[in-house]
Amino acid sequence: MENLVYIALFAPFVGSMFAALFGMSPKQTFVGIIASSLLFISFAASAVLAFHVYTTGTAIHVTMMEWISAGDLMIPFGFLVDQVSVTMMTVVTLVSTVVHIYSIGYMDHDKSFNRFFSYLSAFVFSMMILVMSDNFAGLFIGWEGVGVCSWLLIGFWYHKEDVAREKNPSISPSWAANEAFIVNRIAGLGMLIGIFIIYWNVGSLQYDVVFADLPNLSSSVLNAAALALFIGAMGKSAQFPLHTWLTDAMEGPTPVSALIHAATMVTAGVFLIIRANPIFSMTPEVSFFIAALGTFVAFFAASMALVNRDLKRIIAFSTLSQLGYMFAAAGLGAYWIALFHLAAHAFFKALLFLGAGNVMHAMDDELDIFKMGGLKKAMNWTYIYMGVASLALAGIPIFAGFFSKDAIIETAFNEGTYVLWAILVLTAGMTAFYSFRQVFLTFHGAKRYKDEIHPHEMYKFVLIAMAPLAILAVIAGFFMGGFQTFVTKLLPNYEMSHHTHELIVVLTAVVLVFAVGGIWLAYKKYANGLKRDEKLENSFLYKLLANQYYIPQFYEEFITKPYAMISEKMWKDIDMKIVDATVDGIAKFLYKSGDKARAMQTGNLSNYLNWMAVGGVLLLIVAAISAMLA
Amino acid sequence: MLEPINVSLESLNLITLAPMLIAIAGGLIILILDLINGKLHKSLYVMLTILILMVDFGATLGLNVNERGFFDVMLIDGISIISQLMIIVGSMIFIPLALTSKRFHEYSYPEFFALFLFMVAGFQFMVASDNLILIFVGLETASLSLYTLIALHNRSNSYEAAVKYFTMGALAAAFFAMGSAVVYALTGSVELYKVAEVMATRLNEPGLMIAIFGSSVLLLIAFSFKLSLFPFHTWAPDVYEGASAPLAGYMSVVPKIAAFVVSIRIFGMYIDLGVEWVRIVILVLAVLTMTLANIMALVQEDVKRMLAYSSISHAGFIMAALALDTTEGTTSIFLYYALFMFTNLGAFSMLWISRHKNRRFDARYDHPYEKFAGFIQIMPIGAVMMGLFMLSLAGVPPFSVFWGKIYVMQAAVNAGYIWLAIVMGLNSAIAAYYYLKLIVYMFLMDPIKDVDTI
Amino acid sequence: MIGLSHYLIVSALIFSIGLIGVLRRRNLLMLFFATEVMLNAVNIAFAAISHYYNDLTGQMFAFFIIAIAASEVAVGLGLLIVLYKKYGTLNLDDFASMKG
Amino acid sequence: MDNILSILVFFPAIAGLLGFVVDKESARAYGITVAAIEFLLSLWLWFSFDTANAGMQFVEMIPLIPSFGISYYIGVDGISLFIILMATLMTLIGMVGMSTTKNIKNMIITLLFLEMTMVGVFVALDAIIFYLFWELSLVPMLYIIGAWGGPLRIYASVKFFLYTFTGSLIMLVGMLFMAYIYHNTTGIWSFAITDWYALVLPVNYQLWLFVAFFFGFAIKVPMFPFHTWLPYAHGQAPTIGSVILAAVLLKMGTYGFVRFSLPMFPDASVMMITPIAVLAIIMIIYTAMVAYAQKDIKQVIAYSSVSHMGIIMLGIFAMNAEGISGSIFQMLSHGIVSGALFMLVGVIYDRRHTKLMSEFGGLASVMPKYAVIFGIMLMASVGLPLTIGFVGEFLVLLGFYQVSPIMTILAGTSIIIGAIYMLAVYKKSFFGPVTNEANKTLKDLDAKETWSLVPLVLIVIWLGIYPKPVLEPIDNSVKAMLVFMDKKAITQEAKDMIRVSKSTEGGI
Amino acid sequence: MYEIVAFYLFSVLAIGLFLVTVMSKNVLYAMTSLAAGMVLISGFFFLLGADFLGVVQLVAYVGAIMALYSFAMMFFDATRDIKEKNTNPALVFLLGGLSAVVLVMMFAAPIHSDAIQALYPMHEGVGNAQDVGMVLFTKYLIPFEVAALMLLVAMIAGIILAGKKMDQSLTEDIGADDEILKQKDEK
Repeated sequence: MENLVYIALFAPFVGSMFAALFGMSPKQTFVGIIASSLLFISFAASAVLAFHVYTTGTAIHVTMMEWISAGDLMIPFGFLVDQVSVTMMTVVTLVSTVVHIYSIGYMDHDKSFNRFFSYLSAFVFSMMILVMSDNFAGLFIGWEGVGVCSWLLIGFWYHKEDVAREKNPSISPSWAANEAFIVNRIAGLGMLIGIFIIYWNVGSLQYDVVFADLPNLSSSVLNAAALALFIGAMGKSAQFPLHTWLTDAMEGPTPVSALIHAATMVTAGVFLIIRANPIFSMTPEVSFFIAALGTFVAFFAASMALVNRDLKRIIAFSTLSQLGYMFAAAGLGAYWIALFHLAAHAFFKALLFLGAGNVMHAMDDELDIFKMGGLKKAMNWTYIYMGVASLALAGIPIFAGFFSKDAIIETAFNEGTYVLWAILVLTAGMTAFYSFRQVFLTFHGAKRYKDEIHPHEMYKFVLIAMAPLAILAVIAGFFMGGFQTFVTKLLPNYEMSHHTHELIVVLTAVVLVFAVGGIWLAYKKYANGLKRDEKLENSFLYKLLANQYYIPQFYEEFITKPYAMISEKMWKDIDMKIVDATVDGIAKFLYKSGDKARAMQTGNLSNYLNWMAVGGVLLLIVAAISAMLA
Repeated sequence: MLEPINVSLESLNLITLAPMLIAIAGGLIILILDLINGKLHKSLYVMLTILILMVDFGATLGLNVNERGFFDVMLIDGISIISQLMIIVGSMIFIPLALTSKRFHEYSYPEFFALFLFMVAGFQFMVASDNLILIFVGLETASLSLYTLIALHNRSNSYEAAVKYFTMGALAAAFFAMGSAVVYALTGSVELYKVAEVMATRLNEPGLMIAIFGSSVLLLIAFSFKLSLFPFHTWAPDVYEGASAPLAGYMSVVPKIAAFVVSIRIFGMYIDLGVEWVRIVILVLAVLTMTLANIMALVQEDVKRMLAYSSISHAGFIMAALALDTTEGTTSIFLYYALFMFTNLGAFSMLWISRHKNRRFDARYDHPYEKFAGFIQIMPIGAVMMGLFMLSLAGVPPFSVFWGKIYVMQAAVNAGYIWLAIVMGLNSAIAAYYYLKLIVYMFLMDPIKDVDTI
Repeated sequence: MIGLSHYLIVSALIFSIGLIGVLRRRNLLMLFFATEVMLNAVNIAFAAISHYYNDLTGQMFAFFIIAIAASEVAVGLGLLIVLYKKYGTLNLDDFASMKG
Repeated sequence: MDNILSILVFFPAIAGLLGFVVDKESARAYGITVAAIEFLLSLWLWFSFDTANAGMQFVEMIPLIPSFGISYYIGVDGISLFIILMATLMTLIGMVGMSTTKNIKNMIITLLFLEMTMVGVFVALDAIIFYLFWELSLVPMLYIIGAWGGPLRIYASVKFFLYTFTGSLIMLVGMLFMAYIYHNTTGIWSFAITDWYALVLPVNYQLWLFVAFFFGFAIKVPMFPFHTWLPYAHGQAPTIGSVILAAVLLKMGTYGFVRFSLPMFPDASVMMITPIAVLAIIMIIYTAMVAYAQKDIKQVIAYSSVSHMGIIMLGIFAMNAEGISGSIFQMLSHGIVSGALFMLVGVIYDRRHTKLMSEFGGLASVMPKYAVIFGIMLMASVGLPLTIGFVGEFLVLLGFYQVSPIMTILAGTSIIIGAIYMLAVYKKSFFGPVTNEANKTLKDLDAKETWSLVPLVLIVIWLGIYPKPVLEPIDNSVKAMLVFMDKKAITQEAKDMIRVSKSTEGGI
Repeated sequence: MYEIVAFYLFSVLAIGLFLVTVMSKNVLYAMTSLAAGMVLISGFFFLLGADFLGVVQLVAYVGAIMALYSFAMMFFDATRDIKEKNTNPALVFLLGGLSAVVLVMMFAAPIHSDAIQALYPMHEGVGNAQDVGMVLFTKYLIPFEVAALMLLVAMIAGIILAGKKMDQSLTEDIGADDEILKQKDEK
């Protein structure tokens, strides 16, 4: 079994290195194929491991080697395959495999095809380290590793020029990449602080040691640790106020968005909360804060998705919103539900993105849904895929999202946090609306795109590759019960109270009403083509939402620009004019006084004699005075 | 009627006089040789001088420590032997530079070498006595020779230099005489060991402090002039500039060694007697000297003048060590000066070697910095040597003056004067700039093209 | 009765006069005169101290000072002559080519 | 080979002297060969080094001035071993990658002398020998900056020299005072550092001495506000000069703190934690921001050096094994990474004769190999896990967290603002379209450059993944030092603050 | 009594004459008053019983030195009034006055002490010259000989400085360099 662990972990790494070998050569299809096959091997190994864990119920723990040891600190490269990590592994490798195969088609015409696979596989490897590590430092390796891969992949088309924010809200791929990296670093700092707190209070970073020692810690330490870790999670999972990078990250190639910015990396924050659940379950205040923030983000992101015109950004906002759901669940203590939603979301969101990729591919990289319409005929399969994914997202029964999201909303009700519940329900309606707004605007109605664009369906093998996701998006929900028994061996079980159980039909109905209502509204407005409402579009609220509450502008005006200005000032005014000038000033002062002192050296003997006499007489006077004082 | 005095020859201890007599005899031999044959080449005299100095050196080495001779006028103690040896070695390093193939006026005189030997004898008398009369006479013998040697370089600058030096020297002599008079009035003696005895008994007499302080001040003025302490240093840069380069180097070392020895004897006596005031005054003068000379050296355009100021600054350094009046302090003075002697003479010699007869680079200066631009390309070995001398002067380890510096600073620290050590350190840092400036010119700049160089 | 102090004070006054001469004179020859005055002042002091202490050392010192003064004059005048030949003047203000 | 240290010190110097004879055309090959032999010798030193022994090894002692207690006393422990290795490595790599052609022979000889002084500083166990090499290292560096530098080279080199010289003179006074106290206490003159360790000083003496040494070391590090010589020196120096300056010379300062200040003045060091940490944090944040404002790539890296040195300073004063070991590891990591970055800037400077970011853009398309290596070094510089940069930074911050969480959070911002300026450089120079015509025809790395950079990349990754061979000896020595400091400290606060590792709690 | 009168007379006259020396614009006046002042000083010496010193003063100073000065004066043709831009008189007299005050303060101190033993006492009934000779040729023989050397130095210095050979400077004459060097230059 240990070998399987290593195979699952290192197969993507081998793929990445293999692709990197060809990184600077022109496109080689076999690179993509080999990378994908290695990913599949990884998936297979993960699946076997999952089966093993499922059947035996025991975790596999391997320690590869020592990494850092200094003082009392000892960090090994240790990997832990238990119920939680194996779930993540399976989801990650599955989605990754699909995305890899998809990319062979999608990146077909890109000259950096090989490089892309190298990055993509490297990302999977980092993600695997993140989920499999048996300690916080290892988690941090993966954490930063996925960050850097995300940087590379968002900035994949680095050669694109910077443009004004009005033209492209993300300015350029490289800008978006840097933004993502830097925001994640802010979170990384939080995470590091969390690690430090844990180390200095426990003396180890191994999960098992830490969790075993938690009862000995004071609540303030726990709160601090939980908060710091959550700050880490906020960055990676793009929670408010560190959320802006995620939509900008859509500058990357669409498979990247599907894999990293929907299915896997962004859920790392949720994973962290789930992984460290012993800490969070001991800190109810922090947990509640997480839930509240998650709920807020769910609503907040959904609101922005309502009016957005960018195909990928809408999906990105929906990702944000769904992450909010997950946090809400995790914060309320329903860790397994959060994990389940995470998995289900991975499937349908990846599908949605890949579908969007198909559309982009067909539309020559056009993303504005106002300039689409009527693609149903040309892209039937894509339409179906996206429809299924949207249904799942909207939480329509049978589909995966229904089970998981409904459970979260019920949890909110069950915990007595009715405000949260209400917001989540409302958000569910909004989710349904914007998902279908997008579907209808893209596929229904009359064509609004330019004539020179000839939409065409994606390659067959790509569509086939997407099928597993579609199937899972439909059926995943049925495994909820099994999943619960599987993961709750490790995670605390969460059951609805009796009261909630009684009301479950009502609650489900309420959610459903909202969901269906949303879809209906979207159908009414958009199914028959786009009717633009100038008045609405000029309204304050609409503009506020379209501009993402002006938060990016706010950041630019109040953080980015002042930072640059202060830096400039520090350099030119402080460093050059004060610090350095002081040093030079001392030198200049000495030099100038040398020049002044030089004046005594007139060359005239008479002056010299005067100096001598002055000196002599002064000394005599001093002698006389001091003698009299003595 | 006075009784005739019977003095046995042994009790005179004439051996104590041997070194000086050798030098004087040597000078006379040179004069006589010149009388016999006036056309002898200077190389003869150079070699003769070196030989005489070697004999002198040997005779000095043969002296026994802690002896007095000739009615106690001569004093041969450790200090006097060491300083005589240093004086002779310094002279021996200096004199071969006369062999230069360029003809300079002074070397056409055999008297130059005779005067030089008389001067050495004068310095030796100065350091080998604690009698103020002999010190005075020795000092004047040496000084008068030195004035003449400077003037013999025979150009307007050297006359100007000689006259400036002479006139200020005369004034200093007057102060020295007045100081001696006060000392004599206080103690009835001009022999320092006796002075110390008597003064110790008179220290507590009321109203006398002013005379004691006054005597020290008057003597201090005279020696501050010799040692070029602020504000009595004004002659130094001009005289160094006017004199030929080797003589300037010589002046920065050998006469100062003699003056330091006398200062150690005189002011050490005061400090030993418990006149703390003298120490403070010397320290203040020393600190002022090193600092002011340093900042004035910063702005010089001429290397020789810069070296002149740097020599002043180094003298300040040493004077501070002198004020400590500890064994370590005194030892460090000699160590410092021994190391400084080689370095500074070396540096001035490099100027001498690179000397042009006409001023090609500057209307006024012989050795402006520009002249040394790109020296490494013109004269690589010379440049490297000059660079080493500069680094040594700057106190960069492991070159010689560094060791002197740490000894002096250690002496200051040991005596409890940490602030002084810090001031010394900071001054060394300032000083590094102007030494570095020459290195920068020599190594980092390109030669000036349109002037023909060496 | 004339005491030691009387002589010493006269000596001090003459010394100061010499100093004044050194300070104000710009002619080299006149400057030399002033230094002679100072040395002579010291001689008075030595002779007086010698007298009052009934000790000969002072007279010795004075004697040597006279010798020194004589030598100085010889060298000084030699320098004066070469200087005069070169510059044609003895005014201190006229030879200040080395400065700074 | 008990005298391998002496060989290490003097081999390059003798080779440098002999180098005068070597023909100009062959000077480069000669230099590389000598540096390679020196590096192999240092590797040998490593292999024969007993990693389990925390004390001084290969000790040699020859009295020089016995009456004054000065002796030629050298040795290595885990703390200095790897800095020596880095010094020899960076000299070799710098020579291999060197593109200077003007006066190449002088350059080679100067570098060999510089190598002697660098190795000398890190092996010296006698304060005067230490000071000797310390000051002597200024001279070759002055020449390198001044003779091969940019337009302001003379200003920069003189500033570098005088600034450091001034600081070290104050340090010299401190050393002399220390010797004096030692003499007063024991009656023996000694400048041996190990002897000085044994001396327990009253707290006020410790404080004064600490301050005196501080000036010497802080200017070399360079700590805020004494850092302004550094951008000039780096900005003007030729590539090889910057590489060695950043990689090795700056480490002398931080090494000095570890070698002198901590074990000699444990109480004063503990008392000075807050002031130094404040300075270090200012250094970290302030210079990182200043770096962001730079227009010149090399200046960015120069200021980033200051910022990273702040991290190292912080770690040294963490007073626990995690922080100090991390700090020493960070010295190595910064040496290699910033050395490599300076070499990379040199590569582009050789091609375009400008270092301004505005002149570039889109280099990644034109010079992919270059971009990859730059990217790896950038990631190492910002402390990405599994690169060399992370280990040290992580340990330092971890270690200092024990001292002050708030200050650690402030210092931790370095991982954010460090990323900001480095990514800005990368974006401005490597990303975007190729706008400048002159950049369209740039050649990618040639063999010489590749061969000098690839070893560094390998080290960056190797030590990022498996730092143990290096970290373990360092950690052993550091733990031993902490035990020693803990025993030596006289005030209770110091004893409380100095945190002895659990494994060594009972003493070594 | 006559001692007191003589003292004050000599003092006033000497001070007056020396003042003339330092203040006069005419070299001749200055020199003459200097000579006269020196004569008066020898008067002090006689007054103080230092007969030998008095004679030496007259012979050496008034005779030799003043003669030298006279020759010099003639050489420089300085019989006319000299034009001097004297140093600021305020400074001069301030410094001179201050030095006088301090020195007078010093000498007014009870400097005389009866406790001091004469090391080389004068002998009753022995002539001053004899006394002086005795000390000079025993104790101070070395200084005496050195003084002789000093006078030799002064003589040589006087001769060569005033000599004709000084008129043409080899230092500034580039053509005066050795033949070898010239050949080198030609190559």
